[in-house]
Amino acid sequence: MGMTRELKLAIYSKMFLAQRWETTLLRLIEQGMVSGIYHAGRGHEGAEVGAVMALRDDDYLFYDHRGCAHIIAKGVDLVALYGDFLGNCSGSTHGLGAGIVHVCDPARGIMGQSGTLGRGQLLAAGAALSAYLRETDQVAMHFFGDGAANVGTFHEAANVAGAWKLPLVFVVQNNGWAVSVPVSHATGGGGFARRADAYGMAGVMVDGSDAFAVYAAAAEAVARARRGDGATIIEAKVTRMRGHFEGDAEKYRPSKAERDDAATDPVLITRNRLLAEAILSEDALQALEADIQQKLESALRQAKQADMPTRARIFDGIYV
Amino acid sequence: MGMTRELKLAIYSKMFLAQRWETTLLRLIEQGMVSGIYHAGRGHEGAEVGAVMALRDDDYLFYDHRGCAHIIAKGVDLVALYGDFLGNCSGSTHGLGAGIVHVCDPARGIMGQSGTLGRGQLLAAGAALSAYLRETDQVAMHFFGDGAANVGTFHEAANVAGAWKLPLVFVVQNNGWAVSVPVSHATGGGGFARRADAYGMAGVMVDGSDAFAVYAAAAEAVARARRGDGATIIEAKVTRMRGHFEGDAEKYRPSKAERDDAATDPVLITRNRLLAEAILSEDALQALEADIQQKLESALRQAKQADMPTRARIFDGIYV
Amino acid sequence: MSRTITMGAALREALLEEMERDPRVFIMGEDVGAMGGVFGVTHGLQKRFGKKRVIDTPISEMFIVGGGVGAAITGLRPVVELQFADFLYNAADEVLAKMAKWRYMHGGNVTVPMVLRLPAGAMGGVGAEHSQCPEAMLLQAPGLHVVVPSTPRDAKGLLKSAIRNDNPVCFFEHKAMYQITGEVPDEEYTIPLGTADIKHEGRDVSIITWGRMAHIAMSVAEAAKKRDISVEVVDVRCLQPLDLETILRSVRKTGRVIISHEASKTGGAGAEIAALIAENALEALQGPIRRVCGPDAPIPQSQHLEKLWLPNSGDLLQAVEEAMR
Amino acid sequence: MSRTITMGAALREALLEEMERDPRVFIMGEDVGAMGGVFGVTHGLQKRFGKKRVIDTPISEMFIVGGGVGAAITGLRPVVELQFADFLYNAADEVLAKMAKWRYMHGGNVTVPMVLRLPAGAMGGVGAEHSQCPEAMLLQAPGLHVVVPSTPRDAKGLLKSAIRNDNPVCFFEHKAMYQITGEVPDEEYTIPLGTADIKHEGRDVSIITWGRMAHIAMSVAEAAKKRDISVEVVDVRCLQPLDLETILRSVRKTGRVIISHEASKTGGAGAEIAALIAENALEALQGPIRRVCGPDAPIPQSQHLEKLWLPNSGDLLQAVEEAMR
Ligand SMILES: Cc1ncc(C[n+]2csc(CCOP(=O)(O)OP(=O)(O)O)c2C)c(N)n1
Ligand SMILES: Cc1ncc(C[n+]2csc(CCOP(=O)(O)OP(=O)(O)O)c2C)c(N)n1
Ligand SMILES: [Mg+2]
Ligand SMILES: [Mg+2]
Repeated sequence: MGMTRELKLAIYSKMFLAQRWETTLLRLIEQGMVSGIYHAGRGHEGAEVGAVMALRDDDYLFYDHRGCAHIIAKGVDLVALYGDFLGNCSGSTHGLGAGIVHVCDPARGIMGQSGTLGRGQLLAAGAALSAYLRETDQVAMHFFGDGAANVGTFHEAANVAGAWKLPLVFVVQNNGWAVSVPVSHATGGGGFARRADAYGMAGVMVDGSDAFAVYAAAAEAVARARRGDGATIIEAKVTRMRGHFEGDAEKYRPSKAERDDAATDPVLITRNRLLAEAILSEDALQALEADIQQKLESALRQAKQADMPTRARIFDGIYV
Repeated sequence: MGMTRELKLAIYSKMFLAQRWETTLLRLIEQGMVSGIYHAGRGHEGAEVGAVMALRDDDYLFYDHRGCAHIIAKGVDLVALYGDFLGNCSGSTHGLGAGIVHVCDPARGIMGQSGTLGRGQLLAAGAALSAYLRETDQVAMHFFGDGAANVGTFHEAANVAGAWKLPLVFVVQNNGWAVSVPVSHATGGGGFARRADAYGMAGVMVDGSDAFAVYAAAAEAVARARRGDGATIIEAKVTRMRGHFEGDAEKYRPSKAERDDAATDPVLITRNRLLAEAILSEDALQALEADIQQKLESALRQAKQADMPTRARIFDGIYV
Repeated sequence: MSRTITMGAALREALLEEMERDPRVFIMGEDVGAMGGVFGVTHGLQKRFGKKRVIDTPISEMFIVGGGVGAAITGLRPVVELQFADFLYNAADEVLAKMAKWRYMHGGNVTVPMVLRLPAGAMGGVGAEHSQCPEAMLLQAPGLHVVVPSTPRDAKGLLKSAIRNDNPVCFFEHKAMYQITGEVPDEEYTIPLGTADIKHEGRDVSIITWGRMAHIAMSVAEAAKKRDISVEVVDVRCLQPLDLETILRSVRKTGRVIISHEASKTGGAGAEIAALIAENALEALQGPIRRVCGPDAPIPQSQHLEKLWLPNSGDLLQAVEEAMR
Repeated sequence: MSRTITMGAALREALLEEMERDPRVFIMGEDVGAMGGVFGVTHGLQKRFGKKRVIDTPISEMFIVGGGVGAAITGLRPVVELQFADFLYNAADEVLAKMAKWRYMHGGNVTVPMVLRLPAGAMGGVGAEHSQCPEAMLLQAPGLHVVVPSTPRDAKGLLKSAIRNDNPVCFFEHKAMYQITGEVPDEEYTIPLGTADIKHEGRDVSIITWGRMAHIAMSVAEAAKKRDISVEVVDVRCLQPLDLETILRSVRKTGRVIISHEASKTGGAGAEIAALIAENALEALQGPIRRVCGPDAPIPQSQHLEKLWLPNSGDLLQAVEEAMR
């Protein structure tokens, strides 16, 4: 694979950051300080961080609702991210709210999210077309789940990406569930990577709990896209370690006690890899983690100080 | 293949009927007697008749705009068909007009057509689901072109058909063009039959100028569907021998003189097969054809006698 | 005799009774099965009727509606659900052209007996794409019926009628109303589509409304009483067929009109009702036709701003007082 | 100086000039390239600008619009085309939620400078799904501009403004108008969005209209003159922004209002205008607000019935006479 020590460390750092960030968010949710619905990303950190780390700053990211590890890896400002969830003026949407949906930071290539599933596939294909037309070597990456992969938008986006060899990378995070509906009931055929062939895209299946493997697959896909050799579907198998949304009673699947989520916990696995490969000692890791914790706390403190928007905010920014 | 002499004759008869019917329609169009736009089916008769002949009367047909050979093969009443094009009260739509779109004869399993492309895929999948839920062994068949195959609806319909093993047969008539856009520019991947794998459907490629081969492929697909073994995509390569619509200047492709359409003319090829296989003599064929001509003339005569609808027709049938 | 139940329970009763009555009725949508729907309306129905009558679908809104039409024209009576009414946009051709017009376009030779359930409205800060009341777009699609109930009793009776109707029916359910309670008769009943209901009688001002705003209008009617203003609340219950007669009768009685809906004002269904009044009862009007509706802005994700976005009883009471000036 | 050209040619000039002016402008749609569009509007543009600026797409309406949004937020200025305006239904989420709201939902951090061209209206018996004027559904999507020109001059000037505008613009072109001719200035010009145009001055009756009906209204104004009725024709030209001021000024002058559009009456954009008048200028009205619009029925496939379906000058003239009684 030829990944440097620094890269491996950077990937783990972002994963840990995302996971800890989510922990702090869950606390805010418990405290009733967060607007709307949150779809925890616990279990998806390996796929989201691994894939995004293969992007350049000026590459485009169209993310989805599952956690925030993808946008955290792309470098979203943490104060702004907290602000969006708190619905206050420090948010990237300046108090419009947003929560998990609609964090946006074009300067970092974070282009947004569609509240209706599937549509991001079209926009990402359009951004890839744009890069091709403008003759830059930018790449567009889009994350979506096994469920969103069955929306008709997928077909239209994948077809043009294949036909026109667009610089596009689709990351399908297959966690086996679309809310309560298992992938086996909802999906025909032999998986999402295999569907790539239908469009002349490359298809790769990867273990989403192995962040380094995801990185390697994504790096290859991104390089292919940058060379002008076309689009890729990466299917990452992951475990959705929490409910579909916070508050989901999850009556439709085995309980946490009956599952063995730890076996596929990407954060745990990656941490152990770092230790096993002697990239960092336990002490050094703990220091790194403490540092991240502190950064988060200070960001949250800062975010909390911002004002809530007034009613005027509603009418702001509808038109240029 | 094991096709009987009678079956081969029946297929040719329907193909000849469809082709002659279209010739009479083109004359009516020249005379300014036909409302709206017609998309000639010349060159598609082998695929349309061959596939439909594999259906039972109570199987469902969702057809498309390319000619009328599919609905003629399914047994649409010829007076009613002329009436629909003439927009008079003898039409299946009782003067609402319709023309190529929206001929409907549920008693013969002719379930209609969507004016917007792709949607028939959804309705056909719904009809197949209905057969499955009602526990009949009916099959739904849907025709669409290489262009309509790229609409997102295809993905949603194919996915459920694959996932739930619905009794569905998709016939993709690949004539290489969607109006002026060549299939190579518009389509990623290695063809439409090959896309079947993505959904767990069977995929078959067949030469659409060979009506008997199409029949064989369709018979197998229909049998599979009836057994409950799932859905099939049949891709039939055909030649669009006329413009996209009557009046199309066709500046975007080689002219008729530059093409060799005769080489793939399914009517000609099938007729020659009958002769070569000594299924019928030239004399007998001519007698059969004359008979069909006469049937058409009498149907047209009858259709022409009907009245045009009054304005009241517009408000009739919006609600039950 | 009657019981007090939630709107969610009333809807569930309607589904259950109609499924028992007619084996052709089946349910299809996202998470309607094991989960019983994200809002719980189909809870227990899959257990009761099996997986062939309560079908979880992939995330495929176009198939949910288009496949429903295919089933409806081949002998079944689907009750399909879009998880959020906003997703009408994701299956607009299927709703506005296939559901609404398949019958007409095919000369009246087929019928499309199906119901499309649509959980609508702002609640809980779920943002611009999960909070809308998009009923207005359906008015340009003759062939559809459009139902917008406001009470458990209405919801049950209208849903039963919708399922029995041979025309396609779009049925809105305001998400913030699933938990409201109300009296529902014990015995079997239906409510015919196209009948408005006077939810509060009055002489001075007519509020023409539907859905969640009907409740706000009723509270405003009470508040106005204290100010010696007699408000009539006309809950239209159906936008198509629209009970214009009842609306005009009320307008002619009071001479003052306020139309109120949650959807954005511009291009909302209230515009059509205002136009109909201005066309048919102008002479009865003592003042301008007022509309108290959502603002012309997307609905923010933030619960804080959502509350400020929603038209409320203060806005409505103010309009009542202005009308009386 | 000016020339007389067709509306199709005027639109083509606008596209060509703006593509020359701004290299970020590109065209995308079905058959827009080698064929030059099924209505000929983009004829010759691919030859002129190459395949990277005039792009034929697959039959993928969701991609045409959604892909356009993706390109618009990443530095380009797409002018995309749905082959028929009816296909708004096939990309409704992309238009009503992505094009309209991407900017708002993302806090105003991005802009969506794109134009969606929409050939609309009944012509040639192409039936219920290729003949509609579906502009009303766009009114509930704040974030969009909506343009409905009626003359070559307006079409060119407004399309140029639309392309230069940083907001998403939906641009309707009535198919039966591509061949009509009119004066177009030789020199460069634009017409600002949101300005109505008095196409015929009058004192007695205001006809508020747009698109193809504006022409019928003008002929009716002439016919009415012979009956000594002075008709004012207000061509709104844009539905969003709507030039309400000009509309109300005309209404206050004449006191009699007819609103006329080709789309079905119920739920059409005329309802909103009627509502605005009933809200803001009721005191000026001498009689009911009339609407002369398409009937509440799908548009038949038959040219014979299509003609009977369309609102015509007879209907409009009758309404004018009724208004004067
Ligand atoms: C078009 C559309 N349909 C349905 C929904 C509601 N919804 C939100 S997330 C979700 C499940 C998504 O499943 P998947 O794509 O597998 O992602 P996961 O949640 O498992 O990460 C559903 C049905 C939606 N937002 N948009
Ligand atoms: C949703 C939609 N988009 C576009 C059209 C316009 N249109 C009608 S036929 C056609 C081309 C169809 O090509 P194909 O599916 O290959 O069938 P063919 O005409 O070649 O038989 C197009 C673009 C339509 N009717 N519906
Ligand atoms: Mg999932
Ligand atoms: Mg074709």
